[in-house]
Amino acid sequence: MAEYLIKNGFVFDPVLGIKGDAADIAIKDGKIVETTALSSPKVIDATGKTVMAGGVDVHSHVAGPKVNVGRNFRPEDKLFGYKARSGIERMQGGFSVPTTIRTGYNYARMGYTTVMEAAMPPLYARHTHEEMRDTPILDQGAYPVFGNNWFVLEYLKNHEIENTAAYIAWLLKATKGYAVKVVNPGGTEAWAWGLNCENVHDPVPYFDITPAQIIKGLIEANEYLGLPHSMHMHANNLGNPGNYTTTLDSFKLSEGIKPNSKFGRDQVMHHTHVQFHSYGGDSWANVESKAKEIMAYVNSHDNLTIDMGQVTLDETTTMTADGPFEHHLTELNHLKWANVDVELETGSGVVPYVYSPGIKVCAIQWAIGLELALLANDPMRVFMTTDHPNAGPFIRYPRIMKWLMSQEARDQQFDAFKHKDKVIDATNLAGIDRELSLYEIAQMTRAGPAKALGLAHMYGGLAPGLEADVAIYDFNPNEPCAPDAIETAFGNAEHLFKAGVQVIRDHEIASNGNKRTLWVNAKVNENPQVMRDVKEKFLRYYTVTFNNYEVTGHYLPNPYVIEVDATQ
Amino acid sequence: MAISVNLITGRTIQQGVSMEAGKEKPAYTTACGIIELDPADFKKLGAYRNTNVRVTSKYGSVVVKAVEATQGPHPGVAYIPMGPWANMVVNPNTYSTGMPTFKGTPVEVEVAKNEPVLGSLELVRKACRGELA
Amino acid sequence: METVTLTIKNQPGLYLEADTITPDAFAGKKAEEIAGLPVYVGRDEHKLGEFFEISGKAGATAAETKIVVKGDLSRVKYIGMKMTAGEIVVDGNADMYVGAWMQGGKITVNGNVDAFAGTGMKGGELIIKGNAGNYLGAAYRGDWRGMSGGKITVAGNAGSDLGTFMTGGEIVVGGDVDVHVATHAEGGKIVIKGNAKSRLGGQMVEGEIYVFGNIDVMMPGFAYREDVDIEVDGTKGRFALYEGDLGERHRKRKGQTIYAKLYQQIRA
Amino acid sequence: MTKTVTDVICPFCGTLCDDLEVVVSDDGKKLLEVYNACAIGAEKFLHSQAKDRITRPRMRQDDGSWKEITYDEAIEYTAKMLADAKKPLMYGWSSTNCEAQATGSELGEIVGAVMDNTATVCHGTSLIAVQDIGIPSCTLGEVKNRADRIVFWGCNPAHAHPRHMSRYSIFPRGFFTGKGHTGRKVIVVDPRPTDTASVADVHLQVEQGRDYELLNAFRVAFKGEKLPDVVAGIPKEKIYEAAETLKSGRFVIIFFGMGVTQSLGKNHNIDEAIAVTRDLNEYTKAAIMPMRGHYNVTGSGQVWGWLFGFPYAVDLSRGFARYNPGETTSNDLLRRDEVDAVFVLGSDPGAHFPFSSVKKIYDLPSVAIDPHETPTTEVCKVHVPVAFVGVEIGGCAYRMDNVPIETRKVVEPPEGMMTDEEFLGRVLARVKEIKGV
Repeated sequence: MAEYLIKNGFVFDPVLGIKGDAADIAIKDGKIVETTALSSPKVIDATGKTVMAGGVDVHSHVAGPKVNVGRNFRPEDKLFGYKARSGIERMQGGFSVPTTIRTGYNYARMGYTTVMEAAMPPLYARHTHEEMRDTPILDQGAYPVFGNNWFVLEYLKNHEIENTAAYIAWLLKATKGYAVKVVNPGGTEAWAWGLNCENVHDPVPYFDITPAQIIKGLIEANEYLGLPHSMHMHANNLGNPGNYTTTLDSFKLSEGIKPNSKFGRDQVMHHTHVQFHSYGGDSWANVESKAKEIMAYVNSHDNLTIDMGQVTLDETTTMTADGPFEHHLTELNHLKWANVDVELETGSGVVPYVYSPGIKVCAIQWAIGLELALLANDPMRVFMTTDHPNAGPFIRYPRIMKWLMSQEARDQQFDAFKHKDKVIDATNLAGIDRELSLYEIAQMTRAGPAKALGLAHMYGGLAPGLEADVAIYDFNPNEPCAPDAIETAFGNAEHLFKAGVQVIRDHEIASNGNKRTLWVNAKVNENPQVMRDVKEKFLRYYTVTFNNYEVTGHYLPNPYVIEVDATQ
Repeated sequence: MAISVNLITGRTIQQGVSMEAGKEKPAYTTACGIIELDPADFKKLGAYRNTNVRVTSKYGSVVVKAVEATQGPHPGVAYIPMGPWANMVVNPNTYSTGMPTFKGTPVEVEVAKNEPVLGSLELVRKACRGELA
Repeated sequence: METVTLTIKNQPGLYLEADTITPDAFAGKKAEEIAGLPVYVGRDEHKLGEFFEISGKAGATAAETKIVVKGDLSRVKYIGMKMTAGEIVVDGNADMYVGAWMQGGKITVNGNVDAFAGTGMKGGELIIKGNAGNYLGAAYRGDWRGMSGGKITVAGNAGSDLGTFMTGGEIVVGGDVDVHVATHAEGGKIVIKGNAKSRLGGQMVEGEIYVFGNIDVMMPGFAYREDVDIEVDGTKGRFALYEGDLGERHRKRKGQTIYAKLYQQIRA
Repeated sequence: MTKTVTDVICPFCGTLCDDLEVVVSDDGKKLLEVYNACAIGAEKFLHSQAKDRITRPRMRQDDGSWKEITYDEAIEYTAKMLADAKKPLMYGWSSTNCEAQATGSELGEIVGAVMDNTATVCHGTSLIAVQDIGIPSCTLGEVKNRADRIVFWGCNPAHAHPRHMSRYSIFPRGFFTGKGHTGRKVIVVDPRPTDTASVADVHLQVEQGRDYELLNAFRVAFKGEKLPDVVAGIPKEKIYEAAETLKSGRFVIIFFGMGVTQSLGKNHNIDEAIAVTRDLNEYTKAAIMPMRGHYNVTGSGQVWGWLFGFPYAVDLSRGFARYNPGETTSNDLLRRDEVDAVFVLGSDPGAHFPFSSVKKIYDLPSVAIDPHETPTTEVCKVHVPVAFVGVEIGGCAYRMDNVPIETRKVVEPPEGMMTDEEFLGRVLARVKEIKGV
């Protein structure tokens, strides 16, 4: 493999603690190495430019059944937005739900190299893997959903942590999954009867268990296994005025639980798209930001990480395993609604949504997301996301950077709101003058998410031994610039290396890379009871046979297995 | 004399089985080269069961064997299993949706005792070459 | 206003995709430059001048540009697509997407057009002297925002799916229409001077349909309310007013449910 | 000696039964018996063993006769045809696996083809409806475990999806449906008293082509508004009663088929049926599902979805993907002379398109890839027989509820036969050579 020396760039790297000093980064055999280890490298002059590790997205809906529903049922999302094939670049289409090809390229163009698919319905795992296989460049993993799974509900009703853990280990292997995802625990099962669980104590119909028991039990099972990532949480009551209390109740279920993982993470719960969970008020008329209250809790509890779910003020496509929420949304906006309930496991819904700057609530949502990041004491625990494509398409990350790094940019946006004054009244953002540094951005987009995923040994930094995922941006951090220059530069990486392969050269896609699929193989003690339960459920209630369930072989042409030993 | 009926097409289990066994085989013609008519329509037509008939629409014409409806009664509605015979006469208008109007084509049915029901390959080949009567 | 005249000289082997035939694309260009604009046949890119004799020149802006297209254009798609201003006269039949997504200006077709004319139209005027195909003034697939402004006038008949997902603007059809009129519409006005078949106003939320002739089958979701005397497109008369679609969702204004309205002329 | 392969997936219809057992000879070369399949599925497996099977490509001669050619010659003809065409139609893609669909997609991308699958004459109009109004749906297991109200609207699974009723819908006992069919109410809407209707509690014999009106009447009835005395041949009392039956269910599922997708109104019929389902979710839980017919037609819609963004009728001719049924759909393209070559794989338009379209295929350069001899192979210039997907080669397929299942190879193809994926891969390589990409 070619050697590269990226010379004299302004480096921002939380792992090495470099805060914009000029430094050289060396690449050899796919890894970052000491500069002395190179013999005859290709030299890239990064003088006057910004150098960072490849971005890591902890939560994005980019592959799998509901994403493809979003594509296939929104031809209008692709109208006039296509890019023709040229050279090694294949054809690309779609705005809020891009094709897999465009997903890979557009992440790369922003300097991102690792993207985790946030919700994989286990029965559809093959589909998710097929899409990830056809997403170029990026390393990816997918989180199977557990929070409404019948096995989990039945085991945790009696607090059977060991059985839950054995089942998780089996399902991760069967689906080639990466982490334990929980979406509206109990609520999606309730939705199979047209109902919901609106708070952590709202019992799940028939199963005689509460969301609180599911949440706590899954955290404990996750730590029993010592998985790389923590339990990954989407709480009940998403998107409703006054829901911040449910969010705090959910956070509190992690109290007193310590991480048990050799992968270096400090949290036991990652709560995703917290913007959607930080609403005060009791109706859309008086909804207000509770980001302060939420961040006061996050800032004082080290065993918790969150991501933003930043609203970008675009027309987009919402999609979530939170089935009842999507039904609620389509009742509000009357736009087309797709729903898929998945036997024994989960559900999902998809609805287009227009976040208009002319609508007060949308502007309040915009402010709340930014407040979460700007009120964070520790940027290593608060990550940038749009919950793509729910709050907006991921291609807006550079715009979010702009808003986070520039009060002027935020003021410009405030001025563009139709209900500016009401928005200011309902939020805290206008009173916040913090402007994040590129170092803090690197924490929120690289080192932080990599650590939370248990992947700090591979991604998120530029220390020797890490994967050679390196982005070079045409941006001089030491020169004054208009806010829009931030968006332009970080949306259009000049060079990008993925595992040592130059995938972008002079702003153009230069290689389709060697994408890998990460999954976690957790070994547990043999558990005949769980295997008996699994086989019985397949025989009686599933519509595919046990032998046709596991994802194998060519669905993961380039797998990267993370081994966990949880045998005792 | 000819009768007018509303033609629909679709699957039958015999159509499926014979199609999978080979569309070049006579069984496929037996299963699909037919028109299912209601007893009331047979009466109007004045024909015995299992008589060859000519089915004609605005879009084409085909000879098939008239049989009694297996899933009736449905007076005024006739049924030809999906396949090349039905497709000689169905309404190809898609109304700009891509979908031809396979169901709901007005057709005339008349007795054609002495005309043969062609096999699927022969039917399509001859029609393409303009060799059909 | 300057005029550019295009006369088709070579018919395309397949179909010609000519979304560059708009005042916006021509504005500020001389005939030679216009001849160099790209058009497509299948996967091959060609120049407009390979298919058309081009004379005259464009005005400085779209608004100051008139285009006259002559000859048999029944294999030419996208004439006037997305135009914002100016004028196009098509002297003959044209294929699909005439005036699709147009925002302003005026198109006159002295012949027939095929399907999808005026798709997603936002403004301007589209006049068809002959017949129109299916999906006139309808939304693009999947879009809930169909025709939202402007006016379409058809002297002859129109096909199926007239004004699907219409939210505003006006369509007047001099002759008959095929099935499905104003499906899913949430606004706008459709006048049918001839006869209609069935499925008028299915899933319609709001908006108005006027029919001068017969309706073969009325939607069960439309209920007769009263007879009214009104004037429609210059014709005064007595109309039976139906409201619907009773099965569909509707907004309320001041406590009153707002239905879509279907008026059918009562003939002695 | 023989051996039995279990958990075999049936490659006939979208029901994708995965519990078949197939007995093969010890050397894996002969398929002997098929268990658990319906009559059609069993026949599909057994047909692979036909003695008169065509095993080598053939080309139509000027005198109308066939001449055997080599795979290399067939690849050359196909590659040249596609590379020369300005806008070839590449149709079919249903009786094949997702791997071949992906390879075919790349080929289509390079030659600027219009890619269309059998949905175009099947559930394409359902896909249009879903784009207009969405679709609340579920997996078939949800039906089995929860549904107590089953509607078959314009579909006849007794003939088209023979094991559907026993595996998923009417008869199975599931988690919350321990009583099986006695706990369910079944409504069939069909202009004929079909064999499916004969096992239903209620049959509404709708006037053919008036489904849209009847569906609209259900919505009016849900809201308690007044109906005309008779709608679509059904007295209003029966409509109110059926509407009440649905509203009173705990979990309603509506299955629909060609009776609505191919009748007057087409996509609008589905659109209104989906609206009925949406409405029912105001009162109870309801889902709706198309009875996808053709083996892996669903899969090709998925593959094209993630690669191009559209489930069928994808026009790649300009180097990017466009979509508009009515323009980019096979029968419109053929009728309007919009394409200049036709490539068919995994389908039989010769049997299943209106004849006016078949004649257009006959008039154009054309290649058919199909294990069978069919009306399509009869009208094409070159016929390339291939291994049976789902019998002689595995790969991914999607069930009617979009659940992906890895199908199984149970028996060896005849000596020297190519698979779809191999053939497409070879054509792709040759096209790349010709075009220098």
